[in-house]
Amino acid sequence: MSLRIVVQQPDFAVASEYERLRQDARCGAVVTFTGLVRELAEAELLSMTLEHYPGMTEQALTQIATAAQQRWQLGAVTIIHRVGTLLPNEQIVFVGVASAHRAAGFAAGEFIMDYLKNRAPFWKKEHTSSGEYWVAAKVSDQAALKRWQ
Amino acid sequence: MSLRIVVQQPDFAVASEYERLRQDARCGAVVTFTGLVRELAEAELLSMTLEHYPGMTEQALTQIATAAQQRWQLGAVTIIHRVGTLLPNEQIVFVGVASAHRAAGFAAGEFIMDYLKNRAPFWKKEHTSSGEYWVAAKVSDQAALKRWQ
Amino acid sequence: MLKILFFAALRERLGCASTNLDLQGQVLTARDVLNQLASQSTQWQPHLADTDLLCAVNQHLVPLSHPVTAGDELAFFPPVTGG
Amino acid sequence: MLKILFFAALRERLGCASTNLDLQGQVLTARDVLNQLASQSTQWQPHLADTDLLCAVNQHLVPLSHPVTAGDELAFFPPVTGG
Repeated sequence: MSLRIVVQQPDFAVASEYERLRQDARCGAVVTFTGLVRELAEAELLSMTLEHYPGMTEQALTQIATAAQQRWQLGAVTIIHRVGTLLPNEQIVFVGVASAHRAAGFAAGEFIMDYLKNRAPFWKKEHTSSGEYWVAAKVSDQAALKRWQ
Repeated sequence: MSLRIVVQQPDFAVASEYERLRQDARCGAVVTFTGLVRELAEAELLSMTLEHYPGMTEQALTQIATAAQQRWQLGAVTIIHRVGTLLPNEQIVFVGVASAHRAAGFAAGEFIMDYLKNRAPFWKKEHTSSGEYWVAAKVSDQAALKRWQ
Repeated sequence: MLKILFFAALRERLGCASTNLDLQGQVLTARDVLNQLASQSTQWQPHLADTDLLCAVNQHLVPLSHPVTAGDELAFFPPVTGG
Repeated sequence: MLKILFFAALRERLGCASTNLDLQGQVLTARDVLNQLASQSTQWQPHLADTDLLCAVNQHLVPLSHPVTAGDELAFFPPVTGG
């Protein structure tokens, strides 16, 4: 039931995060999710700035991971979220879950991402060739929570 | 829509598989699943042998991945499955999916694993401190398919 | 004293990251505080009237009906967009 | 000639990985082939009567009612357990 929560500017290495997660010999499944800065359809994306609420972010992520550990039988859980300025194709977020059975791993990974998207205090601002824009919250992200309620 | 299907004895590196999947600049999400040889509750597991039906395995995995690509908007998809003799905590299977949106990535990853478990011709034999046993198919794996039908 | 924080687009629109409010011993709701801040500035008023705003008391998301007292940390911000 | 393959526990129980059957121009179903093999050996009979057995023709999973003709590759095996 180990829990690793990191909020940081520097990049992270999926390879070493995965190696950490696979150490638990009782866990036959490791599910990972990585979110990347993606090209925009409308304009050229130059960079993205991630603002956060220091202190609350770590608490919110810990709460979400703990809720997942209470809901499913999990081994180690890792959540890493970057802040500051990121370039296209850089890594933003990593969620990794070790579990005995694959269904719990997939469900917990998606649950954590769905709650992170709606409850963790991060905000994205896109710097594009046509100006700077705060990213709007998506209705589809709110809808995603219904599945777990 | 690139597809990478590998059936091999040697181990694979999740790090390089992930790096390949994250190259698609239109894809903001990468979901990976890795299955590992896990300890047994009943006896000490010494090793596991994976038998397969050469030729049919590659075809079955290609069919499953193609079905996922038809069902969801996906970028690159990778399936790697090892055969031969594996030791405890060794990697058995890797499924990786790149997608624009996370819901498609999680769903496609789980879909591929659920079909692989029921339709791809691999068989596990456990070599334990109390003897050799062919692994029995699980009812829960059959039940998992219902979700997609 | 109540510490009040603003984040992201709201912080930019207000031109302010944090302020303080002397509660003078009162227990108010987060919504009361929002109304009080709005009444103090016609410039702030339209931005604080945004019905999408979220609110945290002592770093936990709460509804606007949540009470705040001296020593609390209250934060207002737009819907979150991380991940 | 029909090529018939056996895998995993079934291969071990039969003590045989592959065999051939001369169809003599007939079109049989996979189930007909299974019955014919069973009738040829009292040792094989109980193992081939396992109702959980899966069947592939030319490397595609098919029901036992699927037809086979000369030149096909037919395989019988227990439920799969990979992943």
